[in-house]
Amino acid sequence: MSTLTALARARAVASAVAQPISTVRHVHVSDRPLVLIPLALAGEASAPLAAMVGDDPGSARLLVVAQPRNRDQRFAFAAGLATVILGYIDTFRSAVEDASSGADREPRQRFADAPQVLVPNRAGIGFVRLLGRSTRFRRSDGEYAVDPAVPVLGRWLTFLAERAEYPGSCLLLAATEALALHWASGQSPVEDLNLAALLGWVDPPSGMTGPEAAAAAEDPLTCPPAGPATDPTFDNEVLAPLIAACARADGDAAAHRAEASLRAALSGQLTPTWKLMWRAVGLLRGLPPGGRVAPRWDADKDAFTGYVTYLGEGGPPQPRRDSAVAAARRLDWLERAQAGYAIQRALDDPLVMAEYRMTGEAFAGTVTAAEPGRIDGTGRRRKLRPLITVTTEDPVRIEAGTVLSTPGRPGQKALVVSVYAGRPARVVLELSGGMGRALIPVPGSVPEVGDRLCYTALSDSYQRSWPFPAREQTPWTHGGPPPEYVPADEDASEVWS
Amino acid sequence: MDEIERTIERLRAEVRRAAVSGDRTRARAMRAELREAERAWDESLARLEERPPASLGSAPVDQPGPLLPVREQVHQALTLLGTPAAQRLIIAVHEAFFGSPLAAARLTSLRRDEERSFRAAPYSRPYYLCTALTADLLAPARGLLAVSTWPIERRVIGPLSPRVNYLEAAIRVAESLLRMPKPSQAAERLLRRFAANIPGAADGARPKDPHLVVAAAHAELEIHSAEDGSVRREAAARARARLDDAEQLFGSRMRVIPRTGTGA
Amino acid sequence: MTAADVPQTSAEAEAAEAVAGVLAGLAGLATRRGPGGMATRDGPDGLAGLAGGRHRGVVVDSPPGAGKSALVVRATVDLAMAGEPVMVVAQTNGQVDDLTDRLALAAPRLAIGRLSAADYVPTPRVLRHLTVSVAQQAGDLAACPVIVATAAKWATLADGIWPWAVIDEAYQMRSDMLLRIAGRFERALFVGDPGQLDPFSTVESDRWLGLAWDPMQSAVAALLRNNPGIPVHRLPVSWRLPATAVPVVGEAFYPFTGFRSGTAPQQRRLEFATRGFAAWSADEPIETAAASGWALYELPARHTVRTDAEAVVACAALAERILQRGAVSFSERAPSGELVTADRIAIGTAHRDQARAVRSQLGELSVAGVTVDTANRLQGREFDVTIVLHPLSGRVDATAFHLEAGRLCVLTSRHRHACIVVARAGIPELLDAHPSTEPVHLNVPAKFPDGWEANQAVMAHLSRHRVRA
Amino acid sequence: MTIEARLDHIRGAVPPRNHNARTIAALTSNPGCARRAIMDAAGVDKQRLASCAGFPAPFGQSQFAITRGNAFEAQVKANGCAELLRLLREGLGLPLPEVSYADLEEVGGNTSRELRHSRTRGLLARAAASGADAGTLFDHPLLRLAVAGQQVYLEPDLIAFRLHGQFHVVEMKSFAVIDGQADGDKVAAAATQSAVYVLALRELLAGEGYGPDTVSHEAVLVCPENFSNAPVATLVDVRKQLTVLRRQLSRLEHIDSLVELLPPGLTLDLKADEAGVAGRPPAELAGAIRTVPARYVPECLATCEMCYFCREEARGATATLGRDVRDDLGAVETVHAALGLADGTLDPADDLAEAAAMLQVAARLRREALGGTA
Repeated sequence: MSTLTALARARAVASAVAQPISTVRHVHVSDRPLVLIPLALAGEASAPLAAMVGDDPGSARLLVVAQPRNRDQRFAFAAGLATVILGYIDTFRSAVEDASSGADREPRQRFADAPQVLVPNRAGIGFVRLLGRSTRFRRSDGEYAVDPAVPVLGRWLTFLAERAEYPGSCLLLAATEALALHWASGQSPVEDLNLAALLGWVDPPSGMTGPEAAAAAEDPLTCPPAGPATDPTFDNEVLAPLIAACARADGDAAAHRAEASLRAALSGQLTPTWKLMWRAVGLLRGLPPGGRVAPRWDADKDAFTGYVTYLGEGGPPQPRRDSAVAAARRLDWLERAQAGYAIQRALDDPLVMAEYRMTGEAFAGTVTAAEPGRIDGTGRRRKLRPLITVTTEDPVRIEAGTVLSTPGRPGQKALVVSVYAGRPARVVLELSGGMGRALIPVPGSVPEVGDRLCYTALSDSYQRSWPFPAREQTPWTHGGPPPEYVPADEDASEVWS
Repeated sequence: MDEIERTIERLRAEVRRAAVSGDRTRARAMRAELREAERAWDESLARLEERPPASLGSAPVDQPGPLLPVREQVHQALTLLGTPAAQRLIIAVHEAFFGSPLAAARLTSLRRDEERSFRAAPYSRPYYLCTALTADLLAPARGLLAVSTWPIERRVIGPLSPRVNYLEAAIRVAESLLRMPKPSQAAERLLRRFAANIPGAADGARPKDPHLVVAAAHAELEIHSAEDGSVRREAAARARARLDDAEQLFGSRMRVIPRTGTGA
Repeated sequence: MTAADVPQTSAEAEAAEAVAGVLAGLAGLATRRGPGGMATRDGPDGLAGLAGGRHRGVVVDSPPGAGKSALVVRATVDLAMAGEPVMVVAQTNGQVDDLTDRLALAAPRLAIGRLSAADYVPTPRVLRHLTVSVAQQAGDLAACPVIVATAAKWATLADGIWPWAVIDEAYQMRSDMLLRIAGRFERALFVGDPGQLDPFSTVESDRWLGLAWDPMQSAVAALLRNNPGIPVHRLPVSWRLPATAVPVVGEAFYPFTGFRSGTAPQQRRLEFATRGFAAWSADEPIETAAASGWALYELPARHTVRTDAEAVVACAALAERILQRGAVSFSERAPSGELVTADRIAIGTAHRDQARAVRSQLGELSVAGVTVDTANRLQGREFDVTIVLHPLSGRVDATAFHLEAGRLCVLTSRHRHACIVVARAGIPELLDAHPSTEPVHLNVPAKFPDGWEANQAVMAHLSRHRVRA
Repeated sequence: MTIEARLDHIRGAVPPRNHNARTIAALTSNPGCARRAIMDAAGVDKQRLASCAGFPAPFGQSQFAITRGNAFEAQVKANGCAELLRLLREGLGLPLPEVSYADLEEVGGNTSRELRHSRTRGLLARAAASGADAGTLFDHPLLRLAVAGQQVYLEPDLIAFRLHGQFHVVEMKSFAVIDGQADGDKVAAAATQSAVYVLALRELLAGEGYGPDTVSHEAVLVCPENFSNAPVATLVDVRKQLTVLRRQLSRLEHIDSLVELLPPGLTLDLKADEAGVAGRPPAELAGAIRTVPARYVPECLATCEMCYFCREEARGATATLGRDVRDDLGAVETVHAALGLADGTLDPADDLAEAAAMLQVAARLRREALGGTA
């Protein structure tokens, strides 16, 4: 949260409609995302009750568990979900593209595109994670055999859920979070967790204000929750009788009738959210993508390609918990990704950069003086070191000696020579790089008086990561090397009830 | 049809509103209407399919009706266990060793029926299904059924008795399993559940050997039986002295300040 | 702290004994190196806290100013003298340079290596020692029995094994950092202050909670959870904190262990060369602080932005006034008193922008040389007088950040003589209204002291030294 | 008029709502809210009140969750707590003989609370007195706790368990522990509830002359493991929760200071008829409620039955946007003021000057980036 976003929320309240907090889109939106809306049975760790899933707004697939406490029916559900999701994933495993980046690196290929799964909210991601956990260790043989597709589904769901922790990854997204990244509503972040309410603010139905739409969205009767949790009164007054009816249905016809009305009721709970999901997709598509969205999606494609290969080589399922080394390594990845993602968004989006200008870590202003031809003769050989003075209204909190750069001129460094902090503030910068080899700068390579520029210490230049010990070299301080994973009977037999 | 469908939708909504606003009376009324509408819906559908409507509450077809009256079944199970037991266990035992499952619904009223019939005509039946008695107050022990022909000692529940009964039951189950030519899955599962909670009875996740369970249970029994026995004998004596026949079977409902309490 | 070398008072004796105990423990471990240099056999019973046996490390908890650095230096020198090459690990370049300096002074003939990153510029206090050589490759320092570097630098080494590591500020090091350097040593001495700020991460993730090797916890926490037998010693005496501060800081931040003051109540005094005027509002608080060791300078209640101008001005004005009045500190070091100069005064804040605001305010008063920084950066530092902008001052409600016990502990335990806390009125009410909604995680040891409780305790004490603006 | 009498009058002509560990634990969720403190002290049925005032709370429990919870508890306690005993043996090293079991749910078929409580008291006192390590399980002990000066009974869903001279609280919850982790908020709630029981147990035993250490600050939390019904036990340290609870309970002791601020004769009575249908006009009721100051924050939406009412009342306050937002708006109280300051249409009182400066920079930066709009 920041003052800019807070102000946007205040404006949203006043103008009764959500306010933009970005000028570009920061998430990748696939041409063919898979929308997944799971419902879980109240009171259980991850007992699927139903799911609406599909990559075509026109045709939703509804999966229902008539007896959520029945183990076989749960795995039947998992198998059903597997056919949809694995089928979807498979469609991305044909087309490849060249991914050999950098002159030195040997040519490399990756899949030309990757799957993108959209769930309504963070809890939906949690459900994906748990369903993955409860299925990935299953076996298709032995006493507790399940459909061979089930453990594969489990691994993919786990892969997606783990990827969703990775800042900037878009393989698995929560609609509410994707929206909240671009719009500030006039309600609290807690209330933004409700997809319908948030969409109500962002894009109120005609004839309604944002707050009106949000209020309507809070009535579980007119607007059922987006899951995985269901509304208690629906459970008690509608679901329970229908499930009971299925249980005592006498004969195929009755069973069929009972299940039909159960499906009807659940479909009634899911369809509104299904529509909202695709509306959200439309809204996001409407935003122009930021320049660094595509490169980030490439990283997702790499991850996808990597996991396909891993599965192909028969790698074991993801462990229950990270080992000491795996944990440290993952934390390192996450922290780098976090930093990189924050900076990339700032460089892509002046409104995000404004957050840094607000805190004084960046400033934007006009060049009021320039010595493009200045030569630094102090060193052994003379160097071209132009000086420019930038005048800005921003609260500059950068000390002299800091090295800055500006989004438009990646190759050029700017050393802060002096700062006259005041309103306006004046910052004198010494430029180096990006001006050609000669002692005279290439035309246009030095900002001219009147140019408007934004300078910041942020840079997404790559910092190298230092080695971690190998798993089998886990030091004594961290419990020594962990045992290798061997699939145990319990993994496969673990009761799911 | 659509008419009914709309009614159902409307009623569902109203019931839920009533439930949220905590207006129980209204909710109850609406709920009744709703169920009625749903039944109507079901029947009309059935009529469309020219099939008899699902008779509500009827047992699923795949389960054959009980061959014996329920009290006989319970008696069977209790006799096998040889200790007072709760519904869940009785049902599990019956399913494991006598095939047919027991309808829990029928069990709930059982104890009351038995007491009524005993008070009406004492000892006119070979046995009655009665309660276990709490050792301190000789009151009916919650949820435990026993057999009238057992000595009171066996029906008394002292502080250690639940555990002792559990261990004895485990032994009996294991032994009956050994006697079976081909134990049922259910029986195996039942033994497994017992073994899991008796130290040393389960080697690994699934015990294969009933003998192990018997041995382990006996080992733990050793520790408790003496103390438990004396409590039971003392209580039984008190029961014989203080309680009339009916009370001896179905427990005293005297409103006593507990002998063991310090009082309010 | 060198006072601990020649025991005089009972406190000194006690402290010296504790240090001796640790060193004995190390010696015990050192002498029990088996073939291959692995210390794995059980220790003889006599050794302090080593009854557990089979452990390869010792932890020493040190309350503020209890001679942690002195211990690090002595342990390092002792081990090196006993012929055991030592890798010394600190967390920041500043800390590394300080240690290098102190080591070189303590053992003038000991060759010390200062291992550094490429962009490191050696500081004067490192350069002045001929026995110290600076290099970027460990290989270039092979001749040095003692090599000092930041943990981050040590983590870049892929090989080499030192029989001993001495790890300073171990509670500020993160578990994942320890994981990366632990391959470089066989046994280690971990020294740190458990009461200070925990290491933090820029990412929020629950996925490792409950694991003994959670990479986000402190190195010591990970070490102890994975090696429960490891002995933990405590330094019992604070030489920095005056007798007036020890009970407060001890009760609030070290509730289970506590510690005592190395100086008697009257040994530390603060007097002013010039008299104040009742009119001048900054005089009362500094006089209260001089007399009792504490003052709460309370501004009228108000909800403010983080950089509350009045509070900022007050902090700067107090520092200025202390200098104007020519404060003189009397202590065991200077029984006849010494002038409290600007470099002996610090102003501590919770946020960087607050520190910036105070700095520029001092600039306008043209007061130079006073240290102004956030709690994170004041860790391990020592001053005569500190002025603290209370983290909760002017806030509508508290957050985990502002409540963190370590933050307040650092801010209120840097001083040798007096601490003046500047705050808006209403903090106790704010604390009472604070909802306790923090999640609880299974198998994660509850963190003590609890920030909410610690804040209550400190405010309760400060209210006895309140001066209203 | 005594404080009790005033609270009774505020509540109106209905018996006070029973407290239980959950409601007492809830006292810590927004202790700054006088409205909630008073209603809880008076035992007002907030759910009913809110809906009669036209703002029914979004709460309710699914029968599936309830069934699951009961089934799990029943299973763990079946056959003299056979499964629980195994967990205690494995987890706490309970030795073999320590297995006696006392059911306190009823006394000789009698379920009167006084009787159950005195019996609980008796048995626990006896256990505490017996030097022998009587490792007994006490099922459903009925405890009491002083809340706002009144002794309230705690409908217990726990087992007290004594080992090595110390009582432990055993709490059964049906949320899952998966690979050693569980929902942090649910565990927190469970921990606070356990703390309530620890407090009540300590109070009871103090009455018998035993010190607080007689009851351990480590509660035993029993939950289903992973996706099965198999229970797993975890020790939870509830010291923090204990301090918080003690403090909030002691503040409720001084509820009178809050009550005195209310208009005399204030009542939240619903004027319900025999059928329980409220007869009091919602508007009038709402008016009465508003005379009790509230402190709404969005977190209330998850914890308090009055939340929708208070949220509506707080419209336009920056607090409704969340703590962080209000913070980032420089603690300015209303949205109107924040925007006024940002746009310079409202000239700031000196205590808002800094907030205004900050907001104006923010407004300018947004204008620059978005071009005129916003």
